[in-house]
Amino acid sequence: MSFINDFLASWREYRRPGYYEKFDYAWTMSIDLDRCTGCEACVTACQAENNLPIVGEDEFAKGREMQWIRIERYWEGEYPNVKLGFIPMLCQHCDAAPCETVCPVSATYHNQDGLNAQIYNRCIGTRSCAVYCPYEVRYFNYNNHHWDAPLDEQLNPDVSVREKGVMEKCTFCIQRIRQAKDQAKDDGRRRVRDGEVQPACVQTCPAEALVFGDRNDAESQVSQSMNHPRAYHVLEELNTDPSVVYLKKVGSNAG
Amino acid sequence: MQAERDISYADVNRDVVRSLVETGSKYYITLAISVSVMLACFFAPWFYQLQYGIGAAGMNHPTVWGTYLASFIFWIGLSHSGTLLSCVLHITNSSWRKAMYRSAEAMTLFSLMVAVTMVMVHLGRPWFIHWAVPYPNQMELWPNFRSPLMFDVMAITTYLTGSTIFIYMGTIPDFAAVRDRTTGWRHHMYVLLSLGWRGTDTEWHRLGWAYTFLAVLIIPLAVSVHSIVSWDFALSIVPALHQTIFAPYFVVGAIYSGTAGIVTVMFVLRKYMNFEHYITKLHFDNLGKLLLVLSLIWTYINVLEIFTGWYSGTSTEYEAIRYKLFGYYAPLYWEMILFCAVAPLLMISKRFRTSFVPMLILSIAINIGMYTERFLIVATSLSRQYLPDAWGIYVPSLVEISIMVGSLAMFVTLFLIFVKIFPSISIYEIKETLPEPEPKTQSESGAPEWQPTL
Amino acid sequence: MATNTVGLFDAPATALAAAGELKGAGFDATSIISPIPLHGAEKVLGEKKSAIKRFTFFGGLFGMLFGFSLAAGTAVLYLHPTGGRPIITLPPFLIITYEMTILCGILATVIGFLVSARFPAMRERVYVPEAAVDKFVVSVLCSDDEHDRRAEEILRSAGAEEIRRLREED
Amino acid sequence: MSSIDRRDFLKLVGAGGVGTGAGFMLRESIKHPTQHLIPYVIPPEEFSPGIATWYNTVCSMCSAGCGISVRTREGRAKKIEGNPAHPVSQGRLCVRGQAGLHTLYNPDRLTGPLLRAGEGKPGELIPITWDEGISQLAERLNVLRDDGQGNRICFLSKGVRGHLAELFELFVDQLGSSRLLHYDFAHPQTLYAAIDRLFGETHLPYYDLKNTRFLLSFGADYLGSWISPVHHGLGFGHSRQGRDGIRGRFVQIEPRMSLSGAAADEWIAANPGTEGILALGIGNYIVSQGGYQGSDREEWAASLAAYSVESVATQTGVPAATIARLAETFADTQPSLAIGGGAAGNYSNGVDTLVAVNALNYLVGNLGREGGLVFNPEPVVGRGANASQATYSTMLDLAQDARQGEIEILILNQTNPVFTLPEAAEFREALAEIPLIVSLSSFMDETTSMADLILPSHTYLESWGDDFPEPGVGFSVGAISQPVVSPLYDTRATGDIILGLARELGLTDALPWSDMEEYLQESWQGIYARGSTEAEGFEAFWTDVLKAGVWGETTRRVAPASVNASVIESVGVEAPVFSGSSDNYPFIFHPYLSNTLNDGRDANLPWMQEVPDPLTSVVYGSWVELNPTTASEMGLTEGDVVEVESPHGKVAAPVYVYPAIMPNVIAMPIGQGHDEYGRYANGRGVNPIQILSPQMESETGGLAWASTRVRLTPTGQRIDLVKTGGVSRDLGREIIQTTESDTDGGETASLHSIPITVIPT
Repeated sequence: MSFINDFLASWREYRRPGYYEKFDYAWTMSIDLDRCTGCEACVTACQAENNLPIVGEDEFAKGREMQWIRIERYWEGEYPNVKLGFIPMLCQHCDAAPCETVCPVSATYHNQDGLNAQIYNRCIGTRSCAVYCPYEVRYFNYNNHHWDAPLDEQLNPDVSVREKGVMEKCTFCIQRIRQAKDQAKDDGRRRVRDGEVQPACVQTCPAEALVFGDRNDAESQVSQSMNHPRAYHVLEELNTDPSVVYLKKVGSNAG
Repeated sequence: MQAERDISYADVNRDVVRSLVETGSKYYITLAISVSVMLACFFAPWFYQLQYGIGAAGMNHPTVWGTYLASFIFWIGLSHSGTLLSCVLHITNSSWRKAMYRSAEAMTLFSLMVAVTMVMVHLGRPWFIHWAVPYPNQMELWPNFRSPLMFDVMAITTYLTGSTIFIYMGTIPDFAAVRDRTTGWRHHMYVLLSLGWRGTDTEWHRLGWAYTFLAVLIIPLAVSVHSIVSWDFALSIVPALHQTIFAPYFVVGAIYSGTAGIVTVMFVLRKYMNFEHYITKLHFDNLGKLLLVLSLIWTYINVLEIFTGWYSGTSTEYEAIRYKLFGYYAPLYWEMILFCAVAPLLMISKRFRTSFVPMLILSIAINIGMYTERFLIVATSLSRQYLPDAWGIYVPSLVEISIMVGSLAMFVTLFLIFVKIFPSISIYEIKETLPEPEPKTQSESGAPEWQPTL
Repeated sequence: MATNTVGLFDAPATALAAAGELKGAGFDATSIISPIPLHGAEKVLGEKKSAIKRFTFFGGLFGMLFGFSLAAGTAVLYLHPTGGRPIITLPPFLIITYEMTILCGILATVIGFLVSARFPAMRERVYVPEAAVDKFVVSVLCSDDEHDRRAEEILRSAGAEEIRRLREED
Repeated sequence: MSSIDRRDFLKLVGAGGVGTGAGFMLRESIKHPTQHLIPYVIPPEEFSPGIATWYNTVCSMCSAGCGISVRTREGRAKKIEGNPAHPVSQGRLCVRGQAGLHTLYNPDRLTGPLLRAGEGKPGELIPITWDEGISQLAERLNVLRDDGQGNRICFLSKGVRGHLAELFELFVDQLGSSRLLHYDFAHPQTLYAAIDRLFGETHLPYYDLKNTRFLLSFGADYLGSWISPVHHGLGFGHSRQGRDGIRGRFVQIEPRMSLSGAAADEWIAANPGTEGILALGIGNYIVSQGGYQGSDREEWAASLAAYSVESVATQTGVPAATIARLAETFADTQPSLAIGGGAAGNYSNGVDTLVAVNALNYLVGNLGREGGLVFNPEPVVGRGANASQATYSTMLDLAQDARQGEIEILILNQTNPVFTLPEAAEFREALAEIPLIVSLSSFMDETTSMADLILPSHTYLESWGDDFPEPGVGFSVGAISQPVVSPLYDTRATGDIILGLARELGLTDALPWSDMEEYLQESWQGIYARGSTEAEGFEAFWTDVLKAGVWGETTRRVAPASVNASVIESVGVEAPVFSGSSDNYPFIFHPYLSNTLNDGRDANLPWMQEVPDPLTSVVYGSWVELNPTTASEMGLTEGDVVEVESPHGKVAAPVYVYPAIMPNVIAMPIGQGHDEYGRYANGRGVNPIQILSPQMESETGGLAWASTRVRLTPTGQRIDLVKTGGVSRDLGREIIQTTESDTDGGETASLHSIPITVIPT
């Protein structure tokens, strides 16, 4: 009867929701809205790091900007008691990501780093993931993009250049994560140290509003952020279980 | 029953074979036009789009789905009354089905084909569409069976297979009948298609059983297909799409638009293929009643949608409904209500139901309305999601509109080819509705007016 | 060498009657070729049993198992966790199962139909083209001339307007 | 073997039965786009392919002087990041700093020396060699120099610091000219003047945002464009949430909400030009009721008597209660800090305003302490950034001299006065009178397009240099700028051009260095000699500085604690003077420096064109910001094109209805409106500087760019603004959540926060 036992054991294993406990890392970003100044440095840093194309005015006017991280702005109140809040919006790397389940070709899935990974080569461009994403942080290549020479010299060789018909999105700078993991391995360490890896947006943020790390590590900065009383998730009611945690703005936004 | 008294079995054969063999210049002109429109409006812009990217269409960041997907749902929906209606009526033994089911099923088939083409058009990289098919390969590619789009792939494949088999199986005796009256390449084609059908009691018995089993299998399949298409939307968490009512809503809408489509096709067949004797007021009357009921159900679900949106009390649902009713696309919404909820009420009158031209106009209006419905489902919901700062507006580009028109031409082309290959009304089932021949004396029986070619 | 004697009738009623008589006279290999399915045929020629339903049933059953193992089995082989769902995710996989059940059911039904009705026909068989129009034909297999004659007699007396002798390829 | 290879096979398939569509699909599915990622065929030794090399250098995208680290791969710069060791940027970088790569790799760069052919101005520019260029220019310079007419040579540069500025001074001095001018539109000269008057300091102090608990900012967009945005951002973040139990509060006073206003806890709109009056009102309250105990209380009371809270409230439009509250908080929350700049320093009363603002720091004892205003040490090199800065009136004088034929040669270095001076200055016309204009610009721009000889400079990522941030961070900081890539084109470093000219002119006695690197090495001997290093020997020191990317001395200066009585007496702010009558021109025009385009110099960088404006999300264009009330009164909605007309010109741009601007103010971003600045900048938007009135700040003679009045005329046209933002209201969706207190985390429960149980699947 060991066959049945084996079957039941693996059945239980594969029927377990989440399935992520075994993963080594759970990369997480925390964004302190009380620090964010809305300066957009993260946007350009991301463009520089990840070979995001310049779409041009016409394409931009059609609403086809390619910015994996964007600053959303929400006004509250009317003049003179008016306040403006900024919120950086990027792929939330949800543990219960709606985008992952909908892809018919498994081009997006949850990888061993707990990231919501997008395999460009595999994408056939149904764009359903973008529909399913409530944060609207998936960007589609509506055409092939062109870099006026020599702007193409700037392209990061560690990141691919995506072709038309492919969906793309924030990767938490997976190339940097990989590099940090390699480094950790070379140094004979089992784990990447907190703060050792920073995505481009986190790295550049002048107000240090963005913090990146591993929430499996209880000592890490992001773990502390997640347990902070100000921590919340955007659109928490959707139960997407995001890996981006926001820290509330302090003070009434309505000023 | 509904056919005129003086139609004999031989008349049926003659009329149907005539419709296949005798081809007027009008037909060729129509075919030429529809083929040219298909090439110019569908394939040319599509090749342009393949070269340029999906950017040739008007889709953008919040609204990543557009008319292509709306067309896809529309065509899938149109496919829903043919085979489904035919099966239901077959099982319930409604004899009025018999004059129209063949072309209705053909409609299913072709609209499914056009729908599949729309998927190709919709995809960013259609040249990799085979990656959505589960076949073993070295690339470690495997489709994701958790995806509603994979459900689509499976369901549409099944539906297309099932519908093709169903229409084919029901036509085997007719192929045999036509086989005997044709010559040349047509004859050879029908010899192959008829599989050697003779019409023995055993064959009829087997066909009867197989046909009924197929009908029984296809009814739940057809219902599942459009439910699954609705889940492409309803399984997302987009406000106004994430609704439990969506599956029945889509199924009803599909049957609704499909039935209206049948009315259109019936009118055309009746008028241009000279089937006045077979397709009669009775069909229009019955289809009219069906349409009326469907329109009422459809309206009811639409009202429910507004009600739940309002009653939900959440900003997202409320905004989605408000935007649909009064936002940028509001004129389209009210056009849809006019065409699909108000105008069909005319069919309360029997006089209206039995007048051919008004029914044609209404059926076309309903399908325009139903196309609008699909467009609105995509456009209004996607452009008004959770994060207001990411809202946008979607306007179809010329390429999209052209492909929409071209897909209609593709459907017409397929249908035109169909009516010259398939007996577009069922010979043997029409005969079943005729009074049984009385025995005659031997002397009255004449020699057949044509020579068998077997 | 066996031949078939066929009689052409104008009306289904007379054809059925003729078939009944032949059957009564011991002609077991009697069949009716008709332009429409004749609902009285079974009464005359005896109940027919069809294996199609078994094909459909087992086809469906196979489809169900195949569908589920296709979805669940390969999900275990290609471990791609998505959306926080378990690797074996029942609701979607049941939909796949459902579709595969129907698909295999349909295909099996077709195969059942082809097998049980012996399609496609690879050789010429007894056929009367008029039967596709408006004639109702009773065909009977006769092993020798004696049988032929008797069959012809019965058919004529039942009102056949024409009698033909046809040979079937082996 | 078969002679059909794969390509032929595909051709056959494509041409054969498969047909166009399938052939196309096949082509798409097999093609492998290649990128030329490895530019070196034989790489230099220090590169190993696949391994990134980082170089520390200095950012030159604005005048903040952040230290940066540039990541290079295979000899190409890939990414700029802040240098963590540099105290100004501390590893961080702003949006413009990131875009430095687009300066380097800009497709519109000038690729080699150009000479205008033929007689007359609209001649064609033809490529020449560097030798020709240098010798021709040297010849012309030599003639004037020998004649003792050196003063007919003018050297006009963008603001530069460090040894390059020294080099310019030496060179211009050697030519016998006194016309060395630096011109930047946004140079805070009024702040220099105010600090000078108030504290007798010729250099800007360091405002310690990091440790302050309460910041009152009068018009200074410290997070966007004012002085050192990255460093201020760091301070802002730390002050807000970097300390346990202490959260800094920020108040912004300005007529139109800037980036800093949006980030602040409170945004207060005071009537334009009355910021200084408001500051004095606060000062009055502190002195009279806030318990100011200084020995000079009497003097202050006398000087501020005219600024009672009530009268200030009337003048500024800020309620008296608010003024009192601000004053109390400012005095009670220690350390607090008051800063002023931006538009507040560029009305007719700019210097007075900034004196008033900075005086507040004195009144609550913020001078020289952590979280307050810290005085910087003397510049390590040269006379500081303000020394050669041209004011508007200086530029007018230059234009006047040019018109009178007193300028024969104008050498331009990376500055674009034609764009950044109002039309009223008629600078373009004046330039046309100059016989020889030489531009050292890396890019064609509006001013360079008038040049007769173009000797294009390297970008900052290709050249040697150094920078000493001013204001520093309370102590002396310097950094060496080193080339991170080999030059892309036939260009030369600015310093090398100067040294080349000097050689050609025979000035090797005064300027003996062969190139900039050598000059720097020699000059940095002096810094080494200051002894603030542990390095053994200069070579080690030099290498250390290059590696670390920064050098610094952490000793701080002891601050002067008092303000002269005569200065106290002089404190006072006149009502601002606006150009144009309020009847004809009902709106006050508020141009502001764009967060991304600076004063327009970054408009040719595609990233900067495409990054949304933080506050409006608009890209690729200009817009006119209107208060919603004003807009609805005028029947205008977003996208309606209006003509903005001042007494000195008009521009047309679409309306953006902006919720946080005073009803009588209209605002426009500076930066767009180029017509000779490359493919990314040309023909986009309009330049609001054009229509500014030549109103000058009364003390410095700087352009009072915030004191123009305008009127609006709808044109009836509409343009859809290109922007990312949809509806920037959250409609009760609680996307940005707030909490009243930093610690309890309590928030009101809402419908959205009710957890929904996930049904297991």
